[in-house]
Amino acid sequence: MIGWFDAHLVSMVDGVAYGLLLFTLAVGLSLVFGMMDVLNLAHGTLYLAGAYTAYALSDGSWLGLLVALVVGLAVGLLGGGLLAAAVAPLQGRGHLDQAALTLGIMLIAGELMIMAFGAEVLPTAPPQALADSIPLLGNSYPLYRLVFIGVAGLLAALVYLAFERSSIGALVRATVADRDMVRAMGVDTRKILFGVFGFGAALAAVGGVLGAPIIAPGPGIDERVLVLSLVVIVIGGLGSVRGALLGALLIGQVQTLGVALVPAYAPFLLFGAMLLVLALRPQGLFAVGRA
Amino acid sequence: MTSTSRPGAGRPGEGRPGEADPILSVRGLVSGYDGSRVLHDVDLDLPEGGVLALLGRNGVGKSTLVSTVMGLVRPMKGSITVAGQEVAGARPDRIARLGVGLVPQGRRVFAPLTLAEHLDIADRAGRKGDWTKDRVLELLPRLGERLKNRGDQLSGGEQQMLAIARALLTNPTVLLLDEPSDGLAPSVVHQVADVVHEVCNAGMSVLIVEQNLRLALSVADRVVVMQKGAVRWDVPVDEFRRDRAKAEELLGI
Amino acid sequence: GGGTLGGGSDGADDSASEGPIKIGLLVPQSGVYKSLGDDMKAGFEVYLEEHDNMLGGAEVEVILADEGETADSGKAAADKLVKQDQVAVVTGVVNSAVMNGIVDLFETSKIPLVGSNASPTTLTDATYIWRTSYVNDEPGEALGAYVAENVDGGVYFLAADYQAGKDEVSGFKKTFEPAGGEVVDEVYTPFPGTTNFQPFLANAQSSGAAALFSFYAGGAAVEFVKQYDQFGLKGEIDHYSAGFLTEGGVLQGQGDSAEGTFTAMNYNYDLDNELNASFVEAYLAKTDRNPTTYAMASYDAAKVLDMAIEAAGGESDSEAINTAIGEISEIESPRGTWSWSDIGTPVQMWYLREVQEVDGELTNVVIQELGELGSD
Amino acid sequence: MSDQAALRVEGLSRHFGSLKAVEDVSFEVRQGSRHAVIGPNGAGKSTLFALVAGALRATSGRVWLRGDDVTSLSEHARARRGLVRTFQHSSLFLTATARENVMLAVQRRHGVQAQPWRAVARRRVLVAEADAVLEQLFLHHRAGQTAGALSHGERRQLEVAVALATSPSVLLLDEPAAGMSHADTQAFQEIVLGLPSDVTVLLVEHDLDLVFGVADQVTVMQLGQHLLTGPPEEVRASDAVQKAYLGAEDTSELFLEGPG
Amino acid sequence: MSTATTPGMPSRASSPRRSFPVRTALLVGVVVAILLVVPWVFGTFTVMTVTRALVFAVLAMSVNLLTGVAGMPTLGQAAYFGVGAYTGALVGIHWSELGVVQLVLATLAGVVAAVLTGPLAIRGRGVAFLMITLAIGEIAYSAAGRLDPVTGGTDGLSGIPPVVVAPGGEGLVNEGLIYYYVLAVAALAYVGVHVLLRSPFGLTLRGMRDNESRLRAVGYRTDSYALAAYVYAGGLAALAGSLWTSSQRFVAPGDMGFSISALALLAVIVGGVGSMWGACLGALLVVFTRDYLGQTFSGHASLLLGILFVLTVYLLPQGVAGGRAQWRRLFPQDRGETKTVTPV
Ligand SMILES: Nc1ncnc2c1ncn2[C@@H]1O[C@H](COP(=O)(O)OP(=O)(O)OP(=O)(O)O)[C@@H](O)[C@H]1O
Ligand SMILES: Nc1ncnc2c1ncn2[C@@H]1O[C@H](COP(=O)(O)OP(=O)(O)OP(=O)(O)O)[C@@H](O)[C@H]1O
Ligand SMILES: [Mg+2]
Ligand SMILES: [Mg+2]
Repeated sequence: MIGWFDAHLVSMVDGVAYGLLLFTLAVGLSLVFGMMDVLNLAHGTLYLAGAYTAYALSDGSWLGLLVALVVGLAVGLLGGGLLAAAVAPLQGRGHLDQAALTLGIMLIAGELMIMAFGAEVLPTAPPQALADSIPLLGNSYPLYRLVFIGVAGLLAALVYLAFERSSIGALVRATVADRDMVRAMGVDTRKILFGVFGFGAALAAVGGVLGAPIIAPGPGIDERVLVLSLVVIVIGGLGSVRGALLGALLIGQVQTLGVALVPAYAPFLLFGAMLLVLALRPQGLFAVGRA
Repeated sequence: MTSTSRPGAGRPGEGRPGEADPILSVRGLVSGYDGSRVLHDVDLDLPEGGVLALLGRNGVGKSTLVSTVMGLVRPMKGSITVAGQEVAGARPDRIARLGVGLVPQGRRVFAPLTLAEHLDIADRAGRKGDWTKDRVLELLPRLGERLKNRGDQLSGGEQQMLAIARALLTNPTVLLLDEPSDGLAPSVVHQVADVVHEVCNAGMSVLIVEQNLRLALSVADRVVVMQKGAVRWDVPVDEFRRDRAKAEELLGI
Repeated sequence: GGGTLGGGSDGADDSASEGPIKIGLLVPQSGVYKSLGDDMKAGFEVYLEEHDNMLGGAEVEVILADEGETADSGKAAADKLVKQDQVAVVTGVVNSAVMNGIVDLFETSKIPLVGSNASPTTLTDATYIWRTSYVNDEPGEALGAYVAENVDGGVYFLAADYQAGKDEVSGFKKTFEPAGGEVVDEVYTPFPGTTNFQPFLANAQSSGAAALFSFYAGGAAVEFVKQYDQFGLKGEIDHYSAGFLTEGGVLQGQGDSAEGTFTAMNYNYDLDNELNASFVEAYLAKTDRNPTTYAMASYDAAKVLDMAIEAAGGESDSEAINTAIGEISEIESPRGTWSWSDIGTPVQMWYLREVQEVDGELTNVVIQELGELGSD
Repeated sequence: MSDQAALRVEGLSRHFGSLKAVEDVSFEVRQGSRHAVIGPNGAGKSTLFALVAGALRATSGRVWLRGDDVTSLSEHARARRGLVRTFQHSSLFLTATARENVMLAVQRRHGVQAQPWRAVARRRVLVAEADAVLEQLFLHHRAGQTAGALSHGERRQLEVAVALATSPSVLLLDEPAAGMSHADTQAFQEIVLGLPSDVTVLLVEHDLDLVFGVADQVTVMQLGQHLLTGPPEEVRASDAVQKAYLGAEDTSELFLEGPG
Repeated sequence: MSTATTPGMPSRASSPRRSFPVRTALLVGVVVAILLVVPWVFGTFTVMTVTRALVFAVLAMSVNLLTGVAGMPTLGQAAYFGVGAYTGALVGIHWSELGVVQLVLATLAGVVAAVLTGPLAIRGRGVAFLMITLAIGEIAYSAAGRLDPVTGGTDGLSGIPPVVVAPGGEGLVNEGLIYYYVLAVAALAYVGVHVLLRSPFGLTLRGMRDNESRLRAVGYRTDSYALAAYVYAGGLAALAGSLWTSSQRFVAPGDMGFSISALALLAVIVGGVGSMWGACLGALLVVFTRDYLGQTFSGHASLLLGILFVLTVYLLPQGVAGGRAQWRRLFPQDRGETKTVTPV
């Protein structure tokens, strides 16, 4: 059964591409949640905003993609800034209030985007040069997804270095643990809030620009991206870049290889996998120990 | 509401021309939590280079006063000046940058951070000065043995030492100590006394809240006793020692 | 009025019958089905505009209600139309689950519902429910025999995992198997929520099937068709589908990937008849788009109401209108002439279409007739 | 094996990685005694308490409660047998009132579910008992206040109240007086002395006035190890203790009492 | 016994009542009176909307029991709601049209479902619990869509006979009567939960929310309490589900979807976490916004909900049922109390 094996090998590769896409979506949420302790349910909205940006600006040329990336970055930073400003007055009020607020923002922004872009799913073409499929292990595979694996891998490395290998991370975690004490040391914690939020949001929006050819923008995508991201970061362990990567790759495989193996159980795989992980390790695979 | 029995205490607005301006000065302070007032019209002066001991029974508002000075509790009324600058209602980080450092009650170490990370961020965040990581580790060698422990994996006393080290690393000019000896073994309590003497010699001013009367009296040059949110007695330490009856009455010794 | 138990009710009072006839238009204006709702709304309005806002010689007032995404939201909207706005008749409904959920409401209120899309196969014995669209399993049924005869080898089924998808597949098999077709496998993809079809397509590809029969609509249709191309199935395995796959705006999104896809549908905007020509023209003028089957069915619903209200004497009398609907024998429609089946759905012609590039634009082109369905 | 020992630990160890926080500690606490544990910061006293109470699993060693081996019992099971501790960092129900904090302890003793139809009458009993304990710890005037609104010292008092309200047979107190005012510490000393003689108290404290004011036995720990156990006089006289704990220098001149 | 409270200190928790709470009794009386006259004053659609809101209120109470009281935020209660709804529907179709029978069996089914899934759910706390319950909800949702022979698949289960109150009686078809049926059951549920919360068990759950490890140290087997709360909540959600079937006479998987769980959780937040009448009020607000305003401003239900959530979070930090202080802050009568600092 060579054919069988070949087909599943491609599924595995696709699982990596899909997993890395999930990583770019999820890692910002993980940082904002795990490090800032802010549950930002409007995270999917940022992806959607990035994806719509890609739809509106990319015209199949490299320049189009570049412009979309720059604008997407700006959109993300702006969105992150606005969200940070929105949740700032909620400090110390717990996750539920944050959830209600950001979910409210997600609903409002979602509807505004539908008004602007209509209710259709808007498929977005990758740059012409990457639009084709190439033979891979005897099967046809879209070139864009292969390139995406590389780019997202790079992004993952960057994020890892920025947060797990520098003392920014320690300051951010300290702020979560006891904001007042950090302020009493002379640190303006608002800067940290805006910084981390902007960074996480920019990642999500850039993820949206890059991911649009894979998960196209449309109504309801914000919610789906949010749920996928939540699953990924909870499996991986909140606030851990490594965890988000591992969780994303795991879910990527579950959603491709797993589905290919037992298509009849496809709707149960995602949440089944999460249940399994959480039942065994409620704190996630890579828990950043937290009080 | 106010019944300060301070002889010659400066009432707000009276002014005391000629005297050197205190580094920290509190006038007519009203403060508390969410509608409930804890402090009623508190006046207090900390002279530059001085050590002021703030005493009182549980729940009289000592920590509330300290927190209000640090900017962690918003004052409802009154004035707080640090080195001549009005800071009432200012954000804590601004107050910290003016040179106020805090060892809070209950330690408040950062549970998920390692001890080393604590020192690291305090060193970066605070002002530069005499106190460096090496120096605090020399002062509190126990900390050096626990650098990799997370905040919540330290013993109570170790946490208290860390809280002191963290505050020193920000090189404040005014040090607020809220029950620094809490949970420390007697030998370490001596060290705290030494530290207070040392920082004073270096020109720092200290406001210390203490239940350990021995420690408080051994370091302070002035004593303020609070009762029910108001200052009842504000005297030089010698005068305090002379009037044991009054001390007993106010502190319930 | 004196409240629900006081004998009265909200909305209009006894004088209601003197105003314009109230018609409820129940279509999604939010959520994933919004674009279908937009088409249906436009189709209905085109008919009204052509007839000076009169149906059957009577002034009408169209009251819009948002069906939303779920049975729950659709049911609440229907409740409002019937109980609060006290409409004489309702049209629209995209979602089959909504249709099932509101059957009781219309049957007990004795108000006719002229549905213009949703059409579960289980709905067979209602008195007040009509549908100008089709029955959910008919597109498949229309295609089954044709595929069995024209494809050399087995067929793989991939459909969205909800009732309509299952109906479509079983409809297909109803004519496919008797005609000697061979089923390779039958797989349902989670709906909604599947954006990556790679694993399903990979399985289909390695199954050795000669053709694929699929059922997708909306956003999923776009993704499915594009990935069908990207993962190299296009050109290797023929693709047959229920017409929704390439109907309306989705086709633009699919781009070249859709070329060569065969679908079955009860309508195409290029049908050659006079009524269709004027409909397409009016619809284009209004919306800048070519009409879809959704718009056409809604246009026909308006026409059915037009005829029925006229027969009922232009009165706002739900019972009379319902009876009159049943008595309509033939409806001239952009799709051609059709009539009611026993269960209140159209007896109509089905067409095989292929996606082709015409004048630089991708469109569905009718290839041949697949025969009439609905009479049995 | 002495059966009259209220609590006995044998070879108890707990390692955190390479750190031996508690290493091979054995000693016993007599029934009804007031037994203090002292030692420098980080000596392992709180860890020892956590091991005895069952909140931490021991790396090795055993714990006996009145002759029964309870090493394998969970924390709540040990608590039900009367082995209850207070926490060095106040651990309270912050949004509940002081009274409710204590009631949680009281009602656990009475059983939560039994006879729900008598809820009202029983509630009165529970409230009365809780108030009595609050009164005992000078907190009755704060009964209706949420624990989160109490000052540090008041929380320390409530911390003890919650433990006392379970009617423990062996009470582990981890620095109960830290943060209590001088006056309240003295009063607390009276409370401990006044506890019924069938209550065994094991006490960690750095306030030596309190330790020597109440203890009839003192255990000294250092670097995770058991240094010695003995009557207060013996411990006070020990050179090793002086060095390890009190600091090398003579301390008397620091403790200048105010004249009077 | 002394009940000294410092004046001016907010005291959310109950202390023993000093005297008969006249104001509370008055308030309860007014609310009950309003609820009773609804079908006589309002039109059918309004009554139906309030009926849905009442059903939703019971679900919100169940969510609140876990989230607000025991501190275990859940996104899976719609699963038990669905179990109850389908059980009620199946009992109604195949066995008995009697309301009591449906309610009891549906509740039992919910309890059984919660007993089976609870041990898994309570392995986590906080976010982990939230996500486990989300997974349970989603899996149940998918399963409902797939079990065609039992549940009617994604198109739902219709043809449910009207519920009968007394043996031999007529089925309830009039919306006003259905309203009273739902109101009566919801009121019973409310009283039940209220009593439960004022019992030692309720206090224990609040203790769990505040500080589970201390509770363990005092001798509580906290996992048992978490499970008990979960089972109670499951039963309550299923009860709501049965009411849903009786009032809608139709069930589809969408009724047990993520959005129902999420809306119930949001209703609790809007109402004021931990407060039962807050949860009910929140449910009323959410359903009214979605079904009533959402239809009035056709197609903008989610926009309106979004605005509702944002506004309540900012303006009423403790929810609609929160203390009077926040309302006063919203509509200041005297400026004397504001926290302005007057520098000297
Ligand atoms: N967060 C808070 N919310 C409401 N009230 C508070 C809060 N913190 C303290 N209080 C109240 O304010 C009063 C003063 O508390 P504060 O902590 O200032 O006392 P303290 O003098 O430091 O006492 P201790 O010696 O016990 O530390 C107390 O009555 C306390 O109950
Ligand atoms: N979870 C942990 N992981 C690693 N090390 C720990 C952990 N908990 C405690 N320790 C270490 O174990 C040693 C003993 O701690 P313990 O809290 O028992 O000390 P203690 O005697 O109570 O001290 P103190 O008087 O300061 O409270 C300390 O050095 C502490 O740093
Ligand atoms: Mg204090
Ligand atoms: Mg300790």
